[in-house]
Amino acid sequence: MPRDITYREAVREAMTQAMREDDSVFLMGEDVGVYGGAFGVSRGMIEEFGEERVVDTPLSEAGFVGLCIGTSLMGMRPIAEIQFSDFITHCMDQLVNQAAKLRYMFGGEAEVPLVLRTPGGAGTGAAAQHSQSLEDWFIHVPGLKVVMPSTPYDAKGLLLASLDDPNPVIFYEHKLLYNKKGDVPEEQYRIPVGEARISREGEDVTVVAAGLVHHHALEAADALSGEGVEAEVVDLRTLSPMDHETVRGSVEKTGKLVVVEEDVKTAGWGAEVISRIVESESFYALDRAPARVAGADTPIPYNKNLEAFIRPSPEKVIEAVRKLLDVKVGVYS
Amino acid sequence: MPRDITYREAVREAMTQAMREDDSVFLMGEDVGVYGGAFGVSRGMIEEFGEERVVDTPLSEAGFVGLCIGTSLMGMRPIAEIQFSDFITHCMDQLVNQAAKLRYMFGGEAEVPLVLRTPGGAGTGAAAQHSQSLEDWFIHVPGLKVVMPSTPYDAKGLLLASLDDPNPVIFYEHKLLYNKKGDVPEEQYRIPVGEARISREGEDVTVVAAGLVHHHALEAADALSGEGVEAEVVDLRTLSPMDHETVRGSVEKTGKLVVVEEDVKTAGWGAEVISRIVESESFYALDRAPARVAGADTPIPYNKNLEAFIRPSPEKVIEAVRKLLDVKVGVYS
Amino acid sequence: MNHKELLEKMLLIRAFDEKVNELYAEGKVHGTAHFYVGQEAVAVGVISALREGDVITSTHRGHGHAIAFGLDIDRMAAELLGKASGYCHGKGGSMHIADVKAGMLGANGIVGGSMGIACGAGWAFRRRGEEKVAVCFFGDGAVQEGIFNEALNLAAIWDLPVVFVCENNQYAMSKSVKTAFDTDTLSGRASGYGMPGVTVDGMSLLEVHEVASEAAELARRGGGPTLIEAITYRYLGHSKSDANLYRTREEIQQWRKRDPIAHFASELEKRGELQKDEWRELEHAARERIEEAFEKASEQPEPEPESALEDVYA
Amino acid sequence: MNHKELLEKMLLIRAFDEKVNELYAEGKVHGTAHFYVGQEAVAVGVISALREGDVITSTHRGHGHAIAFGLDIDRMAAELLGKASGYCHGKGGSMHIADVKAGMLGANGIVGGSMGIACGAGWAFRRRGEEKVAVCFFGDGAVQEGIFNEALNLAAIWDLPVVFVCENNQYAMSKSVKTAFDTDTLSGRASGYGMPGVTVDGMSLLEVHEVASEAAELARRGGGPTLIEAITYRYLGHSKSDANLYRTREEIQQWRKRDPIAHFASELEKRGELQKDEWRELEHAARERIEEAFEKASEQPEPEPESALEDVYA
Ligand SMILES: Cc1ncc(C[n+]2csc(CCOP(=O)(O)OP(=O)(O)O)c2C)c(N)n1
Ligand SMILES: Cc1ncc(C[n+]2csc(CCOP(=O)(O)OP(=O)(O)O)c2C)c(N)n1
Ligand SMILES: [Mg+2]
Ligand SMILES: [Mg+2]
Repeated sequence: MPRDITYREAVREAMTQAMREDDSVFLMGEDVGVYGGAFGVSRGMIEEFGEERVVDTPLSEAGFVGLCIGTSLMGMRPIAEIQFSDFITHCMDQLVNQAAKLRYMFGGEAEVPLVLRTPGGAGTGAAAQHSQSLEDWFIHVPGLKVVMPSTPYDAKGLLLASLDDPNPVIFYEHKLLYNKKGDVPEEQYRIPVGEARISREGEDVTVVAAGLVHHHALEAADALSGEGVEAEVVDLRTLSPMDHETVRGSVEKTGKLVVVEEDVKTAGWGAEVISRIVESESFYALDRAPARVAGADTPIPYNKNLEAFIRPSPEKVIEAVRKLLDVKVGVYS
Repeated sequence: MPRDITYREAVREAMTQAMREDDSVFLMGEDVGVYGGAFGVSRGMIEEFGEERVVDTPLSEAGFVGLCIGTSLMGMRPIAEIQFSDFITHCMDQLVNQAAKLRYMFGGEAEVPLVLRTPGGAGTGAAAQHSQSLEDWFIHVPGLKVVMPSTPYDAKGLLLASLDDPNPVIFYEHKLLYNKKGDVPEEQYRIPVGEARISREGEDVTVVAAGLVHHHALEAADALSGEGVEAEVVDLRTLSPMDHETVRGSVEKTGKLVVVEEDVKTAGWGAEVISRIVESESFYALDRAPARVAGADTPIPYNKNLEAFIRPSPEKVIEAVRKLLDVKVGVYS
Repeated sequence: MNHKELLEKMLLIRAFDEKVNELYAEGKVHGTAHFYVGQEAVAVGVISALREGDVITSTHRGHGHAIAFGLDIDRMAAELLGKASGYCHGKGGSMHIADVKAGMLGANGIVGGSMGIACGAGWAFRRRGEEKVAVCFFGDGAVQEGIFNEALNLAAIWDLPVVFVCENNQYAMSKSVKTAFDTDTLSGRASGYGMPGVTVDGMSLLEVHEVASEAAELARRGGGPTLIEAITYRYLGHSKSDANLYRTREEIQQWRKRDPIAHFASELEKRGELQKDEWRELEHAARERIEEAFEKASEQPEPEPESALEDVYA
Repeated sequence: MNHKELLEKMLLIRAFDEKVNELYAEGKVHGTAHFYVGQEAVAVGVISALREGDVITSTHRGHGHAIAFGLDIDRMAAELLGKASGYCHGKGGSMHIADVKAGMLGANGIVGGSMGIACGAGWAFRRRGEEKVAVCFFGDGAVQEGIFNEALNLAAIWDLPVVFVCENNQYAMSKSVKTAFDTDTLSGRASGYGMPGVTVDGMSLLEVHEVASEAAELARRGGGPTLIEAITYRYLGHSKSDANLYRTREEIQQWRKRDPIAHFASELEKRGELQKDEWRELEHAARERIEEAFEKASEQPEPEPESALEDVYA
């Protein structure tokens, strides 16, 4: 019997189960206590674990993330929550110059098992400073891992795996996914960090996505199926390390690649997905130019219609796939 | 008669000439005054302009960059210097959430003409926190421009153009270029922000680069010429907005693309150069899989040999081009 | 200083934010907003101490500052409704209302985000030899951020004409100042930077006005910055979604008894500057004005979707 | 506390950094380094107040802290020469020497970069109910950074067992504390966080030791953090390349007259704990020890180039 819970509850369940088992795990962030977090993810947790383990911090993103790094060097397993992923700009030094590099700079003689959870993405009308998708920055930083689950099931399994990981993991949630429901077993399970999943099989085109827009890809695939086009959808789930093998396998089968990403198109992670394909032997397996469906190269505007205009959508994915299949040019024309 | 000056002097000359002409231009940063900046770029300037226009700041990267943004809203033309580009992590909020977005969020009713100069890159044995190439982050931020000149001539012309630009510009210098000499006219001239340059013509392969590694590309091209391979070298000069047209023109001519970048390979800007080519019609003009020569996916190690091992070099460019030309597979095999 | 006009400003701010709260509750506005209700005496008290050409920076809770500074209610309402005629042409919304040319350098969605910017305005004034002042509004939450340290220090060492106004409304979202600080006042931080610090009753417009006038005067004369801590309270939730779990109903009621508008109105009555119950009429007028603004705004055209691609670069 | 051993530590630190300075001048070392010469009394005075199990965080100018904490000179020398047997196996160099297991949580190339980390160590101690202390060393320059504000506040509100030791050596690179601050002391910042602050003569090992002991004791007992400002001076340039344009030769000479080693040695002589001129012998021994360390280090093997690809992830 399926046990449907929300993405929010799945994240909470993973934290709760980890904290029950391991006293060194704790959650620290702004308003994570009685308020339950800006998006209610930790609601109820302070009642179970007390304010020493579900810790309301002052507005000091660099300070408390640094503190978490310190606890991790001392053998603890902190979970830091950054209230909106846009505010991660405040702790870039701690994440990039400290957490990501301490182990390497110390010649491998230290571990920094930190999980930093944060909700990314747009679609809430919160405008340019509360809607960004900046995960690409961290993919570009060796020493960090970047996880971005799209389903409640993956959220729980990946969060538990991230908490086991001896490395710093940036764990991207999405505001518009928090209410999404899905089947989630109550017992603990892990989904390995770094493994993509083929969420829909198909022969005609490979659509690679992650996070919220993975659902756009699936919706688009369903619609395209009505037109006789069977898309294979890959949910990356982890962005770093990137599971190139799964993408490769699919692209070599379909010969066509569309990447769907919510972040700004220019220098987004879709470019990395594409580059890994085209700079390898798989290049010769492509029979169409690959395509990206991404956020426009703009900040996120406030007005609903403007916001929708610049964001990826199932319709834009459908259009991109259609366009790609239509192309009758180049070597195959 | 050529007037050979160093890259350092070219940057200084651009600042000096702009400051002589326009009283609203000033330089602010750590140790830019009597010390002359960590790399001596502003040496002598405080003597000419005084400490109100060549301003030594406390160690407050967020504070003084924020201050510069404020002055730019008030109509001034600040130049902020971040001593090592790694410390830009401290002012990410000011650059990304403020400078880049104020104009957009305010509906176009403001301008933020800020130039932020900073030396990037490795090769000095300064290890992981003083050697990064993080320019890709800013290419991914709409509202910012990113400039990275490779020659003294371009440094001067691009800095003067950046100072004219009504938008925030991140101006990347390179520690290993400061002593490089080149012909630089004394009079003022501008090189438009956003225009690449073909620095060497060739028919066989297009090598796209920028900054220090542009010289690796040229060196490699010279060596390859001895083997009968004529590389066309494109110096991007500006990374954002990216001059795709110049790259496209060259790639459509040569059918082969190698990107040389100093930053970490994964999710570096080379991926964007490649993606723009392969997602356009130019895909069909490529007769080989494109390749990237980039920094390894590691922090920068201290030891000289280790550091050299993970960095791009002329030899690695030569090897990549050879490998690419050797490939006898795929649709053309 | 026309006292009645100041009362009207406060009433306008309150009516505006009560209306916005209502619209959110009805689901009629997109995004989120933060309400200034309860804190009106701070914005109006401080800004009434300014002169033509002075500037302010604001926060996520910025409607009060904007109205006190004289921004147009119609264009503010239009912005909240995402209209093309709004201050940001629909691109900014509540958290980014600005009128840079007029000297309102912007609301800011990042806590502490405008503290450096205010210093920059001060820097520009000083460099140009203009006797002008930049007021930097921020909450108790911003005092917890790193940039507070950097900005106050820069302003102090360079004697910048900046007045730092900390609105200590007891909470940063759910974080009470009692647990966020280990000191009784926040103005006590000032001495560590070598600048004057003063704590004032933020529910008293006249007291706020007085300390702000002194601070502005000092700054204008080249005497450098001041840190003002105004003790105040936000009556409503932090933003549209707030169950108020971190405080009690009683606490809110206690503070409401010290209401800055009622307090100022009765002061004016005592002084004979206001007829008895005249403020109820003014309140009514303010509400009408606000209703009218939102009605007009709702009839304004939406921006063209394609306009989303504009204004990224100048 | 064996005074002679403390003197030896100071001499070892000085000999180490004078040697490193020499190697750089000869172009024999890669990268850069920052010398602790002149500040020895701070590291040794503070660390001699610690107990087994206490930890420290350090800075870009970290050799002195590391040696005082008991790190192995041979492995430090090897790291500076980029050898596989160095503390970081050649990956870190001067600015990243660490021995996390021993409680030396690392030098740090980012000014202020380890202030949060020190709080984390304190947090771990408090959570585990261990009566241990984390000492956070930093310079006057770090006081200018945002994280200073955040870290001190967190430590204060949570009563973390952290001792903040600000080594005010008068300069952050070329920026003098006279122009970087508008106050006479930096310890004055402490009261703004509700923690004790004390300024001490950083050239006097015994005075430093005493205030550090008190602060450590307070922290250990659950009394929370202290901010210690140790007034000291760096004799050499900021790093290997520094023309010292921002200060005078006379100023350096004045400070050298108050040399912490000579001062402590003559104190010990007065007390009869040291024979007259015995410290010259100890100095000689320290130099020999350092020569030996660098000689041994120079014979160590280089790391394999491929090792550059390792240790990115655990
Ligand atoms: C850097 C940053 N961190 C967190 C937030 C989320 N946030 C918005 S307002 C707020 C509370 C701010 O408190 P305060 O500064 O006291 O202002 P108030 O809301 O009380 O007016 C928080 C946590 C933010 N916008 N920016
Ligand atoms: C965030 C940051 N900004 C700037 C620098 C460059 N830098 C290294 S040390 C230093 C001066 C530090 O001064 P202080 O903290 O007083 O320590 P000291 O060098 O005097 O020991 C500067 C500017 C840096 N490493 N990190
Ligand atoms: Mg508040
Ligand atoms: Mg110093």
